[in-house]
Amino acid sequence: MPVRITKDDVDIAKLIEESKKESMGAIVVFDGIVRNDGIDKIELSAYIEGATKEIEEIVADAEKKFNLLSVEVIHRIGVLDVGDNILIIVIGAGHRKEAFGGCEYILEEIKTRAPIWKKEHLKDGSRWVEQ
Amino acid sequence: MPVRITKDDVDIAKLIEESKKESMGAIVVFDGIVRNDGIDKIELSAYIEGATKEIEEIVADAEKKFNLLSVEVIHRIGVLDVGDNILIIVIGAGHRKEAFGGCEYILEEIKTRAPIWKKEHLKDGSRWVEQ
Amino acid sequence: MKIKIKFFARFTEIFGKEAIFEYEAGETNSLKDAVGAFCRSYPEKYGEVFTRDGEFQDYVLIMHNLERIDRDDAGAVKLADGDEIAIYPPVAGG
Amino acid sequence: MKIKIKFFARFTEIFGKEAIFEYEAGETNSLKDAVGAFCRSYPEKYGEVFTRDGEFQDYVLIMHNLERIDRDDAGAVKLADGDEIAIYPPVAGG
Repeated sequence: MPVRITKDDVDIAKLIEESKKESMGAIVVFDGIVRNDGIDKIELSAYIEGATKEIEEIVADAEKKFNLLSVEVIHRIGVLDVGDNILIIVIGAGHRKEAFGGCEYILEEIKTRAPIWKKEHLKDGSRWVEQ
Repeated sequence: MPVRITKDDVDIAKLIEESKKESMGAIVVFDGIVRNDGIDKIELSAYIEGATKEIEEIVADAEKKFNLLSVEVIHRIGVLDVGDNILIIVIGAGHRKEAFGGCEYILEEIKTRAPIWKKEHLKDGSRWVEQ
Repeated sequence: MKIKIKFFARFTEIFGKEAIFEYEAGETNSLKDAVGAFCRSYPEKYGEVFTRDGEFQDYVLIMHNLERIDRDDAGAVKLADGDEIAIYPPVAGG
Repeated sequence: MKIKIKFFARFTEIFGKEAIFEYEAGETNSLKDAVGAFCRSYPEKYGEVFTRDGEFQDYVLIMHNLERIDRDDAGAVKLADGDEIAIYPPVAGG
């Protein structure tokens, strides 16, 4: 399944190995992680059906635009600690430019379009992140 | 050790986990793999000391230029099969733009500067790759 | 007419996670009309989603049956029984 | 004077992997002179690395004690006993 919104973490090495095809020369992985900006934990919530559909549309666009051979997107939800994976994108393509281009495109589109939100839990309360 | 030229494969998931720092928000991985362009096997050779030094200089430049928090570069040598990893770059940074920028910079510089060569083994002979 | 309205992120804290909204469909029966009628039952919070003139606030995002709807088109989107509408603030995933 | 000259990739197939080259240092004793003198002992293959005018071919890459040397500077680089020189064709890593 190329798009998953899930509480569970994933095995990136396994995603890479399973992505491989004979015509592939480049794999690019983006792993967005919880950065310590003075936060205690971060809580991610999503409109799961809506976000899945938006991301599937983004992926379909990217596959055509960048001639991608494989795409996996895993967006996590739930309460996460500093250092935990939030978003993992694994792109396989014939050549490096396509793989980088596709990965950055999917990432930027997810950030602006997918109905997913972050709430930062601080020592003294919490706040919604609005980008 | 941030730069390694080696016959051995590496555990990408372990490299990612070991790279993580509290101030890190993005990790980008490039994994260059042997593509089946009608080849049987590919043989990589290197001027190991020369290539290590060149790549270390490239990494030092990139760390400054893109404000990188961690860099691992593993370039494999020896005889490799289709689908095998050739070059693995793992970059950690505060933000995604820095991580992508640093990863692409290091990759392009390695391709033009590091004394490493490929020889393609075909069904009926072999040929040096000259880019 | 029965529709489902889902709210997300900070809107959940105001309007709840989701509501089944049952109403008498008027002549226009647009998405904007229906969500407006629902939000008017929270008079103190109506302004979070709508302007005084009854337009969606310019930071509000809308999905109708999993399709993104432009705010400016919300008055033209006709609803059918059982439709699902999602109303949410700017996203922050990734 | 004793220097080590290393060859890589297809140059290895011509000149071997590495050679200890012992010679009488002349007045200039430049990197270009030394590598030129060594390669001249392979008259049929000299042209792989040098032009007829004794300049490095424009695809040849050079390292001197692990430092990259510009072809055009190779006549100005002085050698010392024990120096290591690497001569190689265009790279193709990554």
